[in-house]
Parts: sequence; C-alpha cells; structure tokens
Amino acid sequence: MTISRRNFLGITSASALGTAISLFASSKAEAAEIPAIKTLHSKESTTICPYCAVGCGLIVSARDGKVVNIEGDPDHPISEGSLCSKGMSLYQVVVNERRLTKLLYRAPHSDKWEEKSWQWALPEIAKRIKKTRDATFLAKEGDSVVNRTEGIACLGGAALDNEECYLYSKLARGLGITYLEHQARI
Amino acid sequence: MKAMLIDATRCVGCRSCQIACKEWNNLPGEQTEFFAAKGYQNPRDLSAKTWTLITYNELKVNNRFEWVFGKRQCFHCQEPACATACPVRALEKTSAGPVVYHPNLCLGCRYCQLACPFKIPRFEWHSPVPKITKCTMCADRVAAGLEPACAKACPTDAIIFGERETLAAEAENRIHRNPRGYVHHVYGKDEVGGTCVMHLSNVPFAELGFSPNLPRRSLVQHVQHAMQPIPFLIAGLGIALGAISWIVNRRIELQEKEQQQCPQPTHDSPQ
Amino acid sequence: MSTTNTRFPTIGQIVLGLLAVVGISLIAYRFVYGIGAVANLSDGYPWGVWIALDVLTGIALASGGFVMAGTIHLFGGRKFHALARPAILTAFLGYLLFIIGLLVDIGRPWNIWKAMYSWHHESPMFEVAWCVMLYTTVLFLEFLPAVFEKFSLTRIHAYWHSLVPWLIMFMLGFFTLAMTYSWLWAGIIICILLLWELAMRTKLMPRDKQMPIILIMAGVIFSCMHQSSLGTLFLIVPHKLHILWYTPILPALFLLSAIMVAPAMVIVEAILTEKSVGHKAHTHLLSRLGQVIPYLLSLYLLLKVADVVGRGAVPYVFMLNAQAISWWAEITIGCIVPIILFLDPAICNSHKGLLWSSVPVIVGILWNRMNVAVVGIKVEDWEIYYPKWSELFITMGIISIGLLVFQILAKNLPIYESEAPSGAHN
Amino acid sequence: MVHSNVAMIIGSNVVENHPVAAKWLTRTKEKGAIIISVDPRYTRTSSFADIYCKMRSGTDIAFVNGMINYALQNNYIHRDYVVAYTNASFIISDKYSFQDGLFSGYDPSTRKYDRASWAYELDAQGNPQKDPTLQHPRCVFQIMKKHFARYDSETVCKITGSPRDIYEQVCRVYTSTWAPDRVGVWLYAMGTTQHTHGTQNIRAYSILQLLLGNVGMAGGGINALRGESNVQGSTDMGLLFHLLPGYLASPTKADANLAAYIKNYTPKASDPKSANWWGNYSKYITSLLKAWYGEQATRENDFAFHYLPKRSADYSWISLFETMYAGQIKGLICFGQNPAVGGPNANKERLALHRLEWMVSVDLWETETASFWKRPGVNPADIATEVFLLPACSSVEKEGSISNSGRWVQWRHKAVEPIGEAKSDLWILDALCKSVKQEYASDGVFPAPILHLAWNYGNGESVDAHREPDVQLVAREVNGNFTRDTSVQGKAFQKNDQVPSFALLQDDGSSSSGCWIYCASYPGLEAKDNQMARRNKQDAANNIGLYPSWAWCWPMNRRILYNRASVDANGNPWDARRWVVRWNTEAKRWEGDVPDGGWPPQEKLPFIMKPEGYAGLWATSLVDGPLPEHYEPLESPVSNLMSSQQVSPAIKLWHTSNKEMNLVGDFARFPIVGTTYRVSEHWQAGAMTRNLPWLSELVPDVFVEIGVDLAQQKGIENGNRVIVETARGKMEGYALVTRRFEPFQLHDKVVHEIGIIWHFGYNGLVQGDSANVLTPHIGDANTMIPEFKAFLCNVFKKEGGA
Repeated sequence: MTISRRNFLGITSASALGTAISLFASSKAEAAEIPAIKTLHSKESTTICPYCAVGCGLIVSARDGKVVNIEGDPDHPISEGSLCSKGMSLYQVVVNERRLTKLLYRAPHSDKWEEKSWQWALPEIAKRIKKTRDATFLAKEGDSVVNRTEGIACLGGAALDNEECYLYSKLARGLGITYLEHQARI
Repeated sequence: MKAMLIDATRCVGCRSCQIACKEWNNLPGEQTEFFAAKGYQNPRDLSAKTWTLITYNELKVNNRFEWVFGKRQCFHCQEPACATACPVRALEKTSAGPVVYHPNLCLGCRYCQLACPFKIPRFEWHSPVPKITKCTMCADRVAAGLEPACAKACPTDAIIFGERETLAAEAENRIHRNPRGYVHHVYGKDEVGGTCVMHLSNVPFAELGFSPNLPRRSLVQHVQHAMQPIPFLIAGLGIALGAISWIVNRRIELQEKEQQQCPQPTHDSPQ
Repeated sequence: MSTTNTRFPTIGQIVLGLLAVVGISLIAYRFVYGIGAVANLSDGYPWGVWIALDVLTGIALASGGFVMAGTIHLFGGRKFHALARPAILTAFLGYLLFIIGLLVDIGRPWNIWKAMYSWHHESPMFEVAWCVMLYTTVLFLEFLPAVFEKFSLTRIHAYWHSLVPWLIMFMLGFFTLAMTYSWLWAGIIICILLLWELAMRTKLMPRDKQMPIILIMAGVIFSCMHQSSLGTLFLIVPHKLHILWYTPILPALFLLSAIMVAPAMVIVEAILTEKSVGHKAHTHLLSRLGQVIPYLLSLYLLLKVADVVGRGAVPYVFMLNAQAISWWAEITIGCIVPIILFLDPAICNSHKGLLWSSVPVIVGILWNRMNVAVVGIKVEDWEIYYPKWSELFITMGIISIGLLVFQILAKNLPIYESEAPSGAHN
Repeated sequence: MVHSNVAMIIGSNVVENHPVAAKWLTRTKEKGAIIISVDPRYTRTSSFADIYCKMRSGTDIAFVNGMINYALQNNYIHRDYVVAYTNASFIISDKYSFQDGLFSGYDPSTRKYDRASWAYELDAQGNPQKDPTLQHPRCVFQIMKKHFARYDSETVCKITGSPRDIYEQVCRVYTSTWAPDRVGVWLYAMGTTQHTHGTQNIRAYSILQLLLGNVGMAGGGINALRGESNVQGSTDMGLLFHLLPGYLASPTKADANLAAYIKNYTPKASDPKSANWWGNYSKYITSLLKAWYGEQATRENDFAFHYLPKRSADYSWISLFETMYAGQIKGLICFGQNPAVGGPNANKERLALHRLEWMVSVDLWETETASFWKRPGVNPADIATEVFLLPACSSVEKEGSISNSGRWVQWRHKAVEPIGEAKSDLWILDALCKSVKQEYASDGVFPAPILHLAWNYGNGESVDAHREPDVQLVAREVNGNFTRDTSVQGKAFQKNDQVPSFALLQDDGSSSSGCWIYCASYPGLEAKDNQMARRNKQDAANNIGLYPSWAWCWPMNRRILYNRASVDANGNPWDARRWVVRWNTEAKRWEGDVPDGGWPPQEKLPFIMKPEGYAGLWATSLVDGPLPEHYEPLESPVSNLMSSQQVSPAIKLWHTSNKEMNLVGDFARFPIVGTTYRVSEHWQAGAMTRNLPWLSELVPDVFVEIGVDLAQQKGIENGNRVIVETARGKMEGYALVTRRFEPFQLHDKVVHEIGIIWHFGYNGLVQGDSANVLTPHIGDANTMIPEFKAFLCNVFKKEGGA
C-alpha cells in the first residue's frame, strides 16, 4: 500500500515539475514582446505647421481616414523633425471634440446658437452682404470715383492658405470693401 | 545599448518634449490650475498621464542669475530596481536599453513604485483596470529604428539619443570643451549602477531636483545580498529543525518511557 | 469542544456583520472605480494602511501559527498543546484574509496567479508570494485534522498523515528550485527532508503522532523565509526609507519581531475568544507564555538599538521630526512598556494583566510596520498620506469577516480541547 | 542665422515663441557665437543667451541709437560697404534741421511733417549729390553722427534702465561685427513693432546693421519673427487696407485712372545703375487686374481699374474698430481671427461688435468673437447682431500653400477629410462669392465688379457641398499666365501658358498674375510644376543651408534678399567662408543663391527695390522722421529725457479725437509699466491652443509676472489672485512672483514693470481674462500697429482671493 502510494506520488510530483518547467519556458517568451509602432500601415502626408511662421514641417499619418499620429518631418530643412509644444499638439487640433462640426446661427437678441445648413446660410449671408453694400455704397466722393463700401469690414487671413488669402483679397476688393485688415497689423 | 543625453544648458524650457510624449503615447491632458510648481512647471509631478516633465529653476549661480530647466523622466537604469522588484517581470530591461512594461503580466502591487530611486513609475489610481505607467524611452519607436518622441521633438538638441557609450563620451567631451559651462559630473553615468538617461547641467544637480547622493552601486545588490543565502537558510533550517526535533523528541520519548504512569502535564480541567 | 451558547447573534456579531457588509460594499466600489476612489494612496505613498496593516502586520501577527506549532512539535513544548489549534486556525484565517486584503490592494488581482510562474527569483516579492501561497497550504494541512476529527474521518486522517510528508517534500523542493533556479539545491533540500522522513519511517527518529514533523518544519521554514522577506522588500530603497528604519538587518528584525509578537498574539486571542466562544483560557499556559515575552522583546530591542548605534543613526533619534517621534512611539509602546509590564509576576498571572500587556506589543508591531511602509518613506513636501475612512472600513470589514468565520469554526470544530489530546503522548 | 558671430535678440522672445528657430541659434552658439537678449523681463530666451540686458518697455530706440552712437564714435563700421551700398554719402538739403525732438517741417496743427526739407541735394541730372569721403557736413553720415551723439551710454541707461556695464558690453560685442569677416544677425518680433514708434525701431536696427555691413550676408540681416503661420502670405496677398497683392498700393481717390495710379506709385530713378525694380509697377498692376477681371479687363476700360475700391482715409485696425464703435460698419466678415481677445482696448472692440447688424465668423472653434453676445456681463437680449458661425477645417484637412517668415512658400497636403460639416476656407470663399454673384444677378448697386469678377475654379457654377474648388487652379492664377499668344524677350508663349517669371509680365494685358511676386511659383500646367511642393534637399553651391530645391521662395526663389550686398564691387564675397552669391568671372554668371538680378557686378546697384539702388540709412519715406528718435510710449512713467516731445509728434492721438472709451492713464494713478506677451504654450488669441487639453494643461490660466520687490511692496505672494488695472479696464489673473522681473533705475525714479500673457478669453477649455482690456488704442505713426507693449497700470492683490 505504502509503496504504491509512494510511487503514485512520485509520478505526480514529477509531472507537476514538468508542467512547471514548461510554464517556466513560456513566461520568458511572453515577456520580451514590444508592441508595434502605432503608425504601422498608415498613409503619410506632409504638412506645414499652422502656428507660427517658422514654417516647420510635419508628417501626418492617417489610417482609415483618421489621423493616428502627427510628428515632425525629419527631412524638413528648417525644423529637421523638431517642433515646439504647439506644433507638437497639432494632433489635438484635428482630433478634438471642441471643434465646430455644424454651422451655427445666432438670431438677433437670441441667447443661443441654432444649427443650420450651408444651403440655408450661404444665401442668407449673401443677402446681408448685398443689403449692406447697396445701402452704404459710395460711387463718388466729390468728383472722384471711389466705388467702395465702408459698411462692411473684413478681418483675418493669417491662418489661411495663400490661395485662400488670394481669393479673400479678390472677393473683398470685388465687393468694394476697404476695411480690410488682418493679423499683420496687430 | 541605446541611451539619451539631456543637456540642461541647451534646454530652453519649451516643453515640446512634454507634448511629444503625450502625442506619441496617447496620453490625455491633465486638469491644472495656475502653475503647480516653480516657474511655469505644470503639472506638479509625473503621473499616469504625464511621463516626462520640465522643471523651472530660478537660481543664482556664480552671482549670475540663471533660469535652468530640468527634465524628469525614467532613467532606464542599467540594473533597474523596478524590474528587480517586480515579482512577475512586468517591468523588463530590454537589451536595446529601454525599461519596458508589460501590462498583461502586472499585478498592480506597486512595489516598483516603492523601489524606484527616481520615483518614476506611476499608477492609474482611478481605473478599475489600472496600469503602472512610465516613460518607455519609446521602446516601440526604438525597436522600429526611430528615436524617442521627445528627443526627436527637441528643437535645441537638448535631448539626444544614441549608443550609451557614445553619449557618455560626448558628455565628458562637452565638459572637457567647456569646463566652466558645466558641473563636472554626468548624472546617470554611474548612479545606481549607471542609467541609460544621462544629464548634464551648469548648476548642481540637487538644484534641479535630482537626488544628489545616490550610490554608484546598483540598488539591486542590497536585495541580492539578502536573497542569496536563501537556499542555505532552507537547507540549514531543514537540517537544524530536523535534528533538534529528533533530539528533543527522543529525550521526551525516553522521559515518558521512564515515567509511564505519570499523568499528562498539559492536562487542563474542563470549564 | 464546549459551546455554552447563549444568544445568536450577539451584539458583537451584529456589529461585525455590519462592518463586513460595509467592507464588502466598499470593496465592490473599489473594483468599479479604482483604488483611488476608496483610498488616499498616491504615487508618493504607493503603500498605505492596507499593506502596512493587512499585509505586513497581518502576517506578523499570524506568526502564532508557526511559532506555536514549532514550539510544540519541534522544540518539545508539548505542554502548550492546547494553544496549537487556535493559533493554527488564527494563522490560517489570517493568511486567507491577508490574501483577500491583497486582492483588494493590488491593482490587477486577476493576474495574481502569474506571480506563480514568473520565476523571477530575484524579486523578494516573488519569494513572498510563493512562501505565502505554500505556507497557506501548510496551514491548511495543519488545520485539516480538526476537520477530520469533527467528522470522524479517521481513514482519511491516516491517509493525510502518510501523504503529507511527500507533498511537503515536493513543495519545499519546488520552492527551492523556484528561488535558486538550481536543480542541485532542490535536490539537496529534498534529500534532507527525505532523510528525516525515512529516519522516522524506519522508527530511527521519533515520530510525532499528531502532526508530521516535516509539515511543521515546512511551516517554520516558509514562515522564516517570508517573514524576513517582508523586510527584504524594503532593502531596495536605501535612498527612500528613513535612516532609523533602513538597515541591512531589516529582514532579521522583521522575523524576530514576528516571533516575539506570537506569544502576545496567542495570549490576546485566547483571552478574547474566551468570552465570545465561551471557552476558558488556559491561564497557566498563558502565564508561561507571558514570562517568555520580555526576553524576546529585550533581544529585539537590543538588536534594534545596537543597529541604530552601529549605523551612526543616533543623532536622528533625537531630532524633532515626525520620523523620530514615531520611532520613539514604536519603541516605547512595542518594547519598553511591555517589558516592564511583563516582568511583574502579578501581571503575568492575571488575565487582565496579560491582555493589557500584550496589546502594546501588537500595537508596537503595527506601529513599526506603519513606520517602515509609510512614515519612514521619503516623499515630496506636498505629498501627505492619511488613510481615508473607506480604506479603514475595508480593513475592518475584512477583519470582521475573519472574526465571524473564526467564531463559526471555533464553535463547530474541535479547536479548543477540553481534554488532553488523544495522540499527544506515548 | 547659423553663420552669425553675434545674434541680437530684441523685442522678441524667440526661444519661447519660435522654439524651432532656437534650433539654429543653438547651432550658432555651438560654433562660438554670442547670443544677446534684450528684454524687460528675463525670458526663456534670456536663459539661453550669453548676455542678458534688461530694458524698459518702449525704449528700444534709445537703446539702439546708443549702439549706433557707439559704432560711429569708435568707427566700428564696415566703411566700404557703407560707402558702396548705402546712402551715407548722400548730401541732404540745407533746409533740414533737428531741434528738441522735432525734425524740420512739422505742423503741430495736423501733427504731420512736410518732408520736403529731408530730401537729398540733387545734381543737374537729378541724381543725389554724394561725398564718398563722408566728410561733407550735410552728408547723411555726418548728420547721423551728430544726431546719434546725443545717445551716450549714460543717457541711454537713464532712459532704458539698463545696467550700464552690461549695456556697454552689449555695444562692444555687437559692434564687433563691423569687421567684414564677422556677421551679426538681428532678430525682432512684436516687441518691436507694437509701439507708437515701431517702424522707427526697425529703422534703428537697419541703420546699425547697415553700418556694420550685416545686411545681405549669410548669417546677417534683420529678421522679423512672424507669429502667424501665414501672416507673410496673407500680407503678400494684400489683406491689408493699403495693399493689393504683391505689395502694390491699394488705389486712393487721387488715383483717378490706371495711368494716374501708375504714375503716382512708380518711383523714378535717374541713376542708370539703379535697377529700380518698382519701375515695373504698371506690369504688375495690369497683370493683377487681368487676373481678377479676365476678359472684362481690357485696354479700353482701363483694365477695369475703376472696379477697384478707392480709399480716402485710414482704414487700419484701430480706425476700423473706432468706426465700428461709431456704428458706421454694419457687417463684419471674420476669417480665423479673434479680435475680442487679440485687439487692443478689447472692451471697446467688444462693444463695437454690438453695433454690427451681422457678423460672419469662420473658424474651427467657437471663438470669443463669435460668441461676444453671450460673454460674461452682457445680456444677449440687448444685442441685435446676427451671427453666422461657419465651421472651417484644419490645415491637414485641406490643401494649399503658406509662406513662412523667410518667404519660403511651402505646400501642405490633405491628410484626411474635414470633420462633420466643416469646409475648407477655400470652399467657403468660393461658395460665398457664388452666392453673392447670384444675389446680384438680377439687380443691385454697381454689380459689375462682382459679376465680372473672374471666378472659375473648376467646381461648377453653383455651390456644391461636395466639390472643392481646385486649389491648383487658384495657385496657377496667382502665378499668372499669358492671356493670348505672345512673344516676350524673344521667347514665344501661347495663350494659357503659365508665366515663368515676373520679369516677363506685361502691361498690355497679354499676361495675368494674381500676385506678381509669386510668379514662377507655378510655371507649368501640371501638378508637378508646383514649385511650392518641392522636397529636394540638395543645397546650393555655397552650402549655407539655402536648399533652393525645397519648396519655393519669393521672389524668384531668392532665399536671401539683397544678396548682392554680400559681395564687393567685383562680385567677390566680403566673407569667402560663408558666401551667399559670387560672380564667376569665367562663366560670367552668379553662383550660389538666386541673385537680385542677373546683371554683372557694378552694372546695377544691389538694393534693387530702392529707387536710388542704395540702402537707406536716411529715410525720406517715413512720416515721423528721417532718423530714429526716442519718444516715450503714450503712457509712460517718466518724461522724455531726450526732448520736450513726450510722445512721437506724428502719431494720431485717438484719445483726443475719439474720447469715448479711450482714456489715458497717468503716472500718479498707474505707476507701474505694463506689457503683454505670449508664452510658448499658447498661440495668439488662444482659440487654437486653449481648446487643446495638452496645451491647456501647461498654461491653464492667465498669469501676471511680478518682480519680487514689487510683490513685496504690494503684499502679493506667488499664486495669489491679483487685479491689474489701467485707465481702460481691469482684469484678474494669478500672480507669478519672480526674480526675472527687476525694477528699472531711471533718471529720476525707480520704476517697476509687470507682464501679462494675453492669450486668454471667456471661451475655450481653459478661460481667463484678456490682457487686451488693458491696452490702449494708439498706433505707430507709419503702420498704425497698436501699442500693446507699453502702458501704465497698477496691480493689487484681490480681496479675499486665494
């Protein structure tokens, strides 16, 4: 009896040791893994930082239409991949729940925004522009042809692309606007 | 082995490294109010959401006013106390240099937090599935042949990345080239057995909040000294206890044989 | 086993039950919202009362199990036999509670089993984990005879008696292998144990009829290992732990203090259970235990003072800061006061005296562990820690559960012997 | 920058606001260059510099004039350069005089100068008379010597509050770059321009740089560090009232027709060696009109010149808001700008918004301007303005180019689609224009300029939410094309061919160009011809980091302006180790950078945009004086030590003309100098940064930097809430008590200065009071840029505040 029991236990303990040893080996394998970089299999495109005017280069990595990473462009001769805290934060400009996603309208005396569509808003804005321009248009000042309106002011542009600035400048002048200013003044 | 060299004399405190770290590691912003510590420092300390931090130190050095910026992050020790402490190898010193963390193994016992001489590992206190977090030297980037996000972002090359030996030599070289511009000490070269993040400074390191008197020897040794005798202890106790028991019980046996009629001494009256 | 039951449930049990319910609710809350929601722990103080109280102190206090078992079965203190089972049960429950406490304290308890096969023998925590697991098993095995007796499972009891040594050999061998990574050491340990067992089986060496000697030996070995390893945990922080507590002999101090608190703990527990379980304490045994205490305490105190002197830390003792004050409190409450009290024979012979002299020893241990894990840890100026109410209630809840279970088991199992143990002689 | 020996950083916190520019400063420093930081406050830039010299806000001219004086007195000037390339040798009219801070020709009733007496003495051919020996008592050099002699270092330091030893060290170190083989670079930003004498500040810098021969050199020049990514481009595109694209003047009512306009703006030069590039004015304006009105711009209708609005007053920022406040402006269109935070005297500018009938704001965020009607302290029910807030998309959700401070025009690619219903600004402008055209299709006042506006960007006639305008088409229009088959300078071109260079633009209507300086940026019709998208890192032959095949740089891909001044008369570089251009005598051509005109050396003078061809030490074109003179800011703690003219005599004083909400504070009530600035972690009015959690974490609230001494006097501790008050408004913030602000010892008193960051407002993830409620409506005499940087204020600990 005793002897057989001994044998039985001996076998069990031997097999338990064996199991332990196999676990032993597996734990080593589990530990050494390092996750793949998050930009793996993403589409890269270059951009220039929208903050200050040093003009640093950035690489935007996108996967499935979503930006996954934005970091400095090491090939860029000005920044050589480095960025400041703002440029480094560009990712949060793109992925940010505070961004405007809807066109908002505030009626006179109202205390809240209303969501509106582009189809509604554009003609409405155009009507306002026309009304004001027509009411304030000055064709002549004394004898001089001036063809301008001082009833509308345009601001901004330093955050826009050149092409956008150009169209802005063109449109504003086309409307006869002279109050045209932007960040370069301040 | 890869390492980083951080030169406080070049740092301008722009904190792009701080953001770069958050960007790459998908860490959220922290809610802060005013500045949490000296100068513009924010947040107050490293946390599960902040793995690296720039400190702002207004100092008078050689009668000259200096504003010196320090960087806090994991030192990636050559013999990390955290990795030794961890009962499950959730923290691992990789051969590439970084000390990395494997959440799938971690118990959350936080012994690493206690063990770290630099107070680096941080715990997600408010998560039901908490992790230990810390700078990983962007081990994933390093594995892919890139440099860590903070080193890449740094505009003034205050953080550089490379082979540890090269950087240690570069650090010595900088001190040698500009002996009046530096404290003659490369912090991390020898501390606690050497670290893979080394610092240069023009002010005493204690002024930047670095522990000034860390031993040159690895902290791991203190534990090893206590752990090494374990098998001897087990064997010794095994022999000693058995022998004592043999002797003692044998004597009792003999005594009992002699006084077989005697009642039990431990007999106690019930109730 | 006498149960002079009066009323069920008693007021004490109701209070304990309430505390247990509160504790369990808080634990549930913690598992939903994270540790930060119920505890004031922080990155500066990663370990708070849960570790200091539930783990460090809890384990130290549960030392009664191995000390009593060792004294009785190995060192011939058979007269204390009546105190063995309560001590073992206390220890067993203590360890179970400690494991529950640990599951609450560690952040990712679902991974706890991974500590079993990480083979990271450099980590003192790994050693503690293994020891605790194995020692809990040992305690369970030591506790089983009470169950066998209760249900008269004599056959199984016999099997148990003859099987346990082999199991222990396997456990200790495996433990050694895990700690050393060396088949040689594992072999040596197994050989030593085999030697004793064979000696006993061949009747060369006297055999304890009640408990397999090897089981008791394993209990002592495992206990010595992890009681000291809890001190080893702190050896890695020479820069962080205050000079009053950081010493290379911290493992020895932890072990010694665990041994010295054992008799005090047995006394307190015996006297307290006297009423709740309705069993009369063995006053003369307790007195005998009480007489040992001052010697143990003195030894510990001597070692501690010598250590402080030897490391040149004496100036720090006389500084006016929280650490020095706390050090003095620990020494005074835990050593000096009880030494003085226990030296008085009148105190040693009265229940009340024994109780109120033992309590400071326990408080002293608690205080010491708090000092090591919390007070002595160097942090930033702005980092403070005081336990949150919910932290304490979770601890109290766990202890309450333990006390309730103890009462139930003590009532229903042959824990307190009214007669001399059947197999203790011959 | 990397090639400099000394870098002077004044009026700019380059390291904080342009950290990547600091990369190059670091490299310069590595090579042994000395960095000087001059600032009222010890900044992150100062921490980086070798020498820090403090200077009270608004005293730049005194500071730099003293440096000029130091150079002149010690003859630390690059004489050959000065004689060859500047107007130092020109002789000035004998009617010129200067007395007690006033130049000759001043009319106190109009607060304007008649500049006739500042003119050069002309010879019989109409060329200025010169004295190359620089000895003539009325030559510019001698007049300067006399003018600047008044700025000795003792006087200067009494004005600026700088420590004299450090100031003299700055003078000594910087003027050491007079040597031909030493170069100094000058960096400035808004700390320079945002003053009543901002233009004269820059004049002073230029004079010093020209005297030291540092202009046109590698590692030299005067570099404005611009704050907005495309403020250069938007200025290039004429988004200012006085400019059309390409720095052409916007016409005034005096320009009755195109001929008159061309006559009024084309400078004349009789010196045959002067390239006088602006002599081509007619070509550029005609090409612009062709680009805008296409087929409708014909020789017969004066190229539709009358379609352009003519100005007859000052329409600049302050004026705009004063007029809006007066209720004369009914509608406002605002693209990505936030005047409710960024404008001076913000309380007044916010109130001005109430008077609008409608406002269109295009932005990524809900800005303070867009939601002015629900700001704290106002009742929305009282405000009648309709507001349209159009969601714009971010820079990675669209495509286009931007121009950096160094005029590099770089292309940005689209990475992802815009979020939600956001649209690119290009789409919005296109849709707006189409909608307006539609409104005017049937009736309206003078609809021709709108209906005839050439507008076809490849996405159809009507507004289509799913079709973006083709940005390539816009970029090609900006570059310009030939409108008919033609032959220019012997080369034949077909209709619709892109114009390869602005040198080929014509004034006969055969070419169009939306912005002449961008001509050559897109010389072909294919996307690969887009020069702005180039990414070739091959450096030029001189290896000084010009990267001529990376992106594109206006004009003509020229990376360093006036680079022909970096060589001597024979085309040999002043400094052969870091040459910019050099004349290859064998190949008979220039090497290195694209030169300022390909003529051989000596044939043309290097300063091609100047009618005389010489750089102007003496300026006849500025309204407030030919030489820089120190005047105090509008609000100053001291009287002007240099003359009895307290403030610049030529500035418009809004507080006397438009009294309402234009109060000026005095020293008795407001004894502390205040200044505003930015921090590295936030940007401008803050919408782009205060909405980002990462940046909000770093700087979560507005703070006021206060020196230790002043804080002690006022019982303020670090972290207290404090109130800063000026005559115009008050605001609250956290006190940051620091040793980095020190008091200034001026000639008659000690003055403290405090600084406030201005990025904050009442919207966003983190909010705070706007510092611009403190700043006054007062502008530079020439540019009308408001004076944000120096005002008087007081500071208190907030009662009951933490």
